[in-house]
Amino acid sequence: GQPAPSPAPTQAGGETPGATSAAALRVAMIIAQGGLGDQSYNDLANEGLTRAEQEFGIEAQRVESPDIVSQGEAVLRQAGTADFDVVIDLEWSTAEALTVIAPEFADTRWTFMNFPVNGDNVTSFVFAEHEGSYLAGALAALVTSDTAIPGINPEKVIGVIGGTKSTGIDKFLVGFIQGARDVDPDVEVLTSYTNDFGDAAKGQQAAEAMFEQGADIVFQVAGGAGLGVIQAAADAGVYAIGVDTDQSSIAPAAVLTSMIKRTDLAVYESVKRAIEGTLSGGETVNLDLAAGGVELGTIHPSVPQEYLDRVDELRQQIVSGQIKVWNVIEQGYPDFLSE
Amino acid sequence: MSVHASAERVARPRVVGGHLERTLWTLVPFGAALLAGALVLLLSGRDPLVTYALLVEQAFGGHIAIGNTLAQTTPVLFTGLATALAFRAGVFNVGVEGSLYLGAFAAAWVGFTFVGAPGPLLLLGAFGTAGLAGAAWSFLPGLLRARWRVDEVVTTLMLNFVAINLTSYLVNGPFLAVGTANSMSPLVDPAARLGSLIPPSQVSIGFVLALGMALGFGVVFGFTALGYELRVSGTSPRFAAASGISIFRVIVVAMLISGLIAGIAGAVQVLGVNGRFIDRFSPGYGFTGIAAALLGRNTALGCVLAALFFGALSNGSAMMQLFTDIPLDLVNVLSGTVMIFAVLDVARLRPRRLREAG
Amino acid sequence: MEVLHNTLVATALVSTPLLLAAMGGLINRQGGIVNIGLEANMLAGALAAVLVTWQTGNPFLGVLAAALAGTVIALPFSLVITRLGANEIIAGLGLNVLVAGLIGYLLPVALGVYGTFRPAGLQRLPRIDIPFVHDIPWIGPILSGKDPVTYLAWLLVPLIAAFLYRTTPGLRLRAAGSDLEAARAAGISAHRWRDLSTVLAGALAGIGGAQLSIGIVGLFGVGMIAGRGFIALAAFYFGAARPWPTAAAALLFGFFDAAQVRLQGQGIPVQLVQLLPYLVVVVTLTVVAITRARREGGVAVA
Amino acid sequence: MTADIAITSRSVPAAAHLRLEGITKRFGSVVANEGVDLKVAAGTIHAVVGENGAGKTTLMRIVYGLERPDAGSVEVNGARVEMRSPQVAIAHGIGMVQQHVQLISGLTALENLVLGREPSRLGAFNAAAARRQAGELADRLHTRIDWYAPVERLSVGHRQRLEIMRLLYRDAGLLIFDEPTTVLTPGEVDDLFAVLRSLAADGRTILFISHKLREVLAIAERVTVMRRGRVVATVESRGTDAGQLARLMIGEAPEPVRATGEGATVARRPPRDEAALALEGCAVDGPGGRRLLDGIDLAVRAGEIVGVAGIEGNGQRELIDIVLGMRRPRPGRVTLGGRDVTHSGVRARRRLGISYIPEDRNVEGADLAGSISTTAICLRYDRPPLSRAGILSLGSVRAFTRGLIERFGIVAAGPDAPMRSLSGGNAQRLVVGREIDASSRCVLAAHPTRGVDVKGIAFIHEQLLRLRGEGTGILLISEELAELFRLADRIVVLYEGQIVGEFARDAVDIDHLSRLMTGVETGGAAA
Ligand SMILES: Nc1ncnc2c1ncn2[C@@H]1O[C@H](COP(=O)(O)OP(=O)(O)OP(=O)(O)O)[C@@H](O)[C@H]1O
Ligand SMILES: Nc1ncnc2c1ncn2[C@@H]1O[C@H](COP(=O)(O)OP(=O)(O)OP(=O)(O)O)[C@@H](O)[C@H]1O
Ligand SMILES: [Mg+2]
Ligand SMILES: [Mg+2]
Repeated sequence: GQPAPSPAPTQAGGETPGATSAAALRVAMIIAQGGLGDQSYNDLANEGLTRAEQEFGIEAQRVESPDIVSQGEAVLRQAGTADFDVVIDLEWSTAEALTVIAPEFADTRWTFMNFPVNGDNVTSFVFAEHEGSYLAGALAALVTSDTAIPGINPEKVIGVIGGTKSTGIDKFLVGFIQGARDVDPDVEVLTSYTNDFGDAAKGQQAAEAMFEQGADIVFQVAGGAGLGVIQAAADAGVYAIGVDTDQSSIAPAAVLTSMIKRTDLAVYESVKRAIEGTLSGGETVNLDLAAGGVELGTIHPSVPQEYLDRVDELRQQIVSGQIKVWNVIEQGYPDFLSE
Repeated sequence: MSVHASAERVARPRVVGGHLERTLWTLVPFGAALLAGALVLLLSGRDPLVTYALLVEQAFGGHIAIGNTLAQTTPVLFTGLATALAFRAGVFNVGVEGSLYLGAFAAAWVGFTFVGAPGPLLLLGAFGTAGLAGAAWSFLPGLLRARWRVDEVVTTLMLNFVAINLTSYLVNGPFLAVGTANSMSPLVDPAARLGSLIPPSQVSIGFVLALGMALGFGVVFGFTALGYELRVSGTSPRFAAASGISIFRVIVVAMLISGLIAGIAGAVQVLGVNGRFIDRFSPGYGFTGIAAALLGRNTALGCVLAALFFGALSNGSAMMQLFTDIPLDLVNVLSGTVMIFAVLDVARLRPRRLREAG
Repeated sequence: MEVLHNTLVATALVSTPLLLAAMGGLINRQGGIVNIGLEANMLAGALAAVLVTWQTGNPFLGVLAAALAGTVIALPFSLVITRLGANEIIAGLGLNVLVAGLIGYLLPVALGVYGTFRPAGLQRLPRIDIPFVHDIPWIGPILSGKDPVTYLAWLLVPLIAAFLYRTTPGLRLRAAGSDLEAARAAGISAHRWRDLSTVLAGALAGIGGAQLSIGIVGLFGVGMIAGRGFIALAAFYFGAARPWPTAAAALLFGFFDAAQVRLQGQGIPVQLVQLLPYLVVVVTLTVVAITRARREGGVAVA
Repeated sequence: MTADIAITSRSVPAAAHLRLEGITKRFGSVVANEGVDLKVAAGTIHAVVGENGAGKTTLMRIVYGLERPDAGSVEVNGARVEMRSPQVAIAHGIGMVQQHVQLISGLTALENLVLGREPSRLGAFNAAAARRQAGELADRLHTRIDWYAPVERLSVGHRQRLEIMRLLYRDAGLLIFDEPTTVLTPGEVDDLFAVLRSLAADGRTILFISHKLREVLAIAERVTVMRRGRVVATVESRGTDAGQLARLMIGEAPEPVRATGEGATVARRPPRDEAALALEGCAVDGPGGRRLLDGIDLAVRAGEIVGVAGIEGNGQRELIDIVLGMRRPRPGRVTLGGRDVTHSGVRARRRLGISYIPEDRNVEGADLAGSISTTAICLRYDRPPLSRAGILSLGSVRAFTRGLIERFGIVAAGPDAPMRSLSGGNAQRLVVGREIDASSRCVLAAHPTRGVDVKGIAFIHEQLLRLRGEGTGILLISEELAELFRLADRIVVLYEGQIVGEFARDAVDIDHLSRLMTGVETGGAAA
């Protein structure tokens, strides 16, 4: 049903071979379900690719399809046949297919996101969204009862809004909830889903519903629908927590912070390594807090230093492994967030 | 005029004009689409001819390309036939998408639940359950229409959303496979997978099944008493009733078969391509099916050709992005235009009549 | 009680796009065309509203632009149906695909953005309190404090009813819709009246899109209509193409939309909550039909 | 054709209100009108007669701008007019009551009346003004209409009067009536003619189309005869008679006059005593619990023709439905040849040998979208020899259809030709043939000859009488009293859903009958 929006206007470098060096690297990126323009995962990865294009003058092709779920395998194979040097696969559901196809095309280097895929020429980038979300949850829990901060009410209620109900999204939610609970067990975390990544009005509705219930900080993991959440926070004079990119620029006064997930970095990195010849494959790059793959973005100026310190402390504990954050994708659902 | 009326209008073969003339006119939508596409391409400074050439090459150049095109054709052919059958019987079933989801989930469920069962049995069970699930899903709106004249356009449309959310719940909750990043069921038993027809392309023997379905469709409407009943009830319900044909039975049966075909479509997608049920996996096969049915004038051959068109468009456009920066939306422009011009009244295109109209 | 009140407060606002589109669809239906393309009109309206508001800084001009955009799309659509005998259902589906495609394609070309266009500091439609009404304890917030388009939408319901049943153009429009040939024989340019009904539908749906983009969220997103055109379709089917019942249906859907987000996290699985509104449509239609059958007595068995 | 020319040359009206020259109209391969010349003198009543398909309606539709001629010209009051659309025709003071009622359902009688020329005050529809003018028109036609009822609720008679009022409302100077009398009772026909005469007296011109030669001679001053799309003659009605007109229409002496005259050709055996069809205390409720059919007790014996007289809309439709099994009477009991079939559906009853000749062959009798075979096999497709185990044998389907075509002298290209391509009369022959071929015990015939020409009427009457002779019970529903008198052994009168009177074949009192039909007798006003 949903139309897939078109990719970013590609730089001249992308089209005319003349602009690229003799040893021009050819990169293909398979866009995941939801397509470009999702204001989220795909767009972010695309930013990384675009940056690589500009810096290295590589030739990059983006492949999207409303039916990528069933076409993914064919597209991967075709990319191999057309011997691209690097193929970046953003579509989750093609994991099994890739394990079969990668060996068939030995001199193509394959990159898979979010999930470890075995193969001598496959490099996997997995993100610790749950760890970053944990910190966001902790910060929110600290702030939500500090009435000294404008817009904050005494109630210990915060919320998180997901795009669709799915493990990929709930990985954020669970981390967020765990973080909040750890700093303050009696904080109530409201959850809901917009059931749609494009419906900004839905996102706004969902947020307002939470504000009505006393929430003053809402974390959004809903792509385009999430923009509605930030809008709602701005309208209500409370706070939203952005996702993927540093979203404080959207509404500086209303964004408490953002849970940045460096998909762009992963894409950029894989291109960079390929050029340097270090995209060896057979490894899984773990983009967690320690590696800076996930992190908190700009934090609202009115948040007192003590909270920042506390968050940093928690950060250390996660990095050092003292705190284990629940990973829905590997562990399934914890009892504190039923399915 | 009601949607039924238009359903009948759609179901009714046109008697105007000669055969050749009619076949020529059916090309109009495609011409219009290519034109619209060309305009858009020029607007963004791209060469239409080069683009179209690439599109065709990617869709049909070589056996693998053809295989993948057929893979994309398969689901649309199924849903197109499912829709056409209902339309022929005068039921405007736009709920094929829903039945497809139910069928897909049912097939997956059998596939990952009875792991280890003998392959043939597993396949039989999966297809059977999928067909039943699809039929069951379309039974209710059929019954409501037949018994109380509840408008099936709305009910079937609404039930699509219900089906999508329902399966989404099942695959996020009770049947979630741990270790996957977006919600999907566990993989089905390899024994339940359909082999590839043209390895390594994605077309499974499900395509043959679809062709068989099309053949069956033609046979039913051309050579069977049932087909006669469906056809006549669709074009002249009161004549059918007066002749002793039970419209009630016809509507229910048509909806059941329509749902059954849609369910099997879902099964083929799961067992032949995806290997599991994936949340919201369908890009709208059901709706493309409506387009295919109407474009194909609700005939078997017509559906095959229309489905092939949409399949080629889908595969060609995906693949060509590897070689040029054509955004996917171009495809929407093309198929959208085709749909708008899909069913033109041949007679009205004669200039004199044009002036006369209005 | 609290939740109910909040739901009701939200209802009027979220109903507006549905209400406008449904009213448009209703007029089109009475004019003899079942419009499945409302989604496209809304999308175009939403975009036009954002663009013009962004350029002029005046959201009311934005609303006008939205109406215009809806019209511009609706007219050729109507002509293909009335003059070339295209099938209204598939043409409607096609229009949705085409417009979404065009916008998705041209957005980057024209504005260098894709998916979402969110100009900084975009003016939104003001929220206006109705004097006195606003001060009524419980009721006040439910009725008052909405944007002008919402008030306009509700004003339109009686106006459209009057237009259809109390004016000459309304009469001719219904005549053309009910029986094209007979209307022509009565000396009416039936096709033109049908086209007019489609154009009105386009304009209203366009305004509905505008309320969504500059009335509620203040941005444009390719996916922002999210099936509301189809809900509107259900609404006027639901209301048997009669103004007040259709408005009621739109309100009902709006209510469920608003309730749905508030029912989440109450233990019921999300998806099951989210499929509720659609199920309600089916159930209500069924109940209505059965009671009708009862009333009319002797149901034909054939 | 020299004779024709001789006759034509006799009639040259002075001031031609309408003048057609060389009008030719083709539909695909069909030539509906060919080089038609026609002059209609102002202030006269001019009739056009011809067989089914002779091209009368097409010609009139051309005059009214509903069809555009392939060649030829239309002149109104001496000025050539390009009849692009009905608007143009209306603008030139032309109005038409079409063969098939053209009122718009969903609109009220009043809205239908003023549609296209609505009285309005600044855009708003001025209902009051409309109502006033409507009242005046109704008075002129000596009729009363519920102006606020949706037209579909009006009786056929009222609908037609409404159509006439529309023309008067538009103050048309040239009024075209295409077979207006087919659905009227004798009384209503007289009323209509009175109206037409008064209109002519006002100086209006009237074009009147009909199959019924006696009517034509009664009302028209001049008669134009068409055959196969051509004008074969225009004669003064004073100087001619039905026989001559019939000869001109058909080309040879019409046997119908014989076949349908009194003392019909087929011998009348007395009906046997077993009941072929019996209705006991049958009732049907309509919307809002209104009784559409009430306490119907009616028996048709084998070898008997029972006629049901009555104005359309007095329960005929419901009677058909319960006899055929499309509806269940509640309460009530229906038996076929002694078997209780109250609760069995159409198919079961068909199997027990009931046939149905529908009033509207295009809706209930045939599938216009399909081939001739499609329509022919509808009662036999589901069993040998046409199909075995659900598989149709196209060979035997064609053979069967060919059989019908030959047995009933149908003019058709072949079994696979489109049903549309059959002319009205031939289509009717096919339907009648199919039903007769299928049945034995009982025939339900509803207006079997409506809109059918003399040739066709003769054919259908012969078939019905033959069946009667063979011991089939026939329920004949018709508003054509002449037809009832000719065929029926008994006549019952249906009024507002009840049987209000019964006459033996040779004890009918026409006035009494008409009074019962129109409700004068029972005191109520006509439905
Ligand atoms: N729309 C049409 N398309 C094709 N053929 C038509 C059409 N209308 C009329 N015809 C054919 O043109 C011829 C003249 O038809 P027309 O209705 O004028 O005859 P008619 O004299 O009015 O017959 P009737 O007495 O049955 O009304 C017939 O052969 C008819 O089948
Ligand atoms: N709608 C139509 N489309 C195509 N051909 C038609 C149509 N109507 C009639 N015809 C052709 O015109 C021929 C003559 O039709 P017409 O109605 O004049 O027959 P007819 O000789 O008057 O028969 P009858 O007197 O029994 O009605 C038909 O036999 C048929 O072949
Ligand atoms: Mg005819
Ligand atoms: Mg006629």
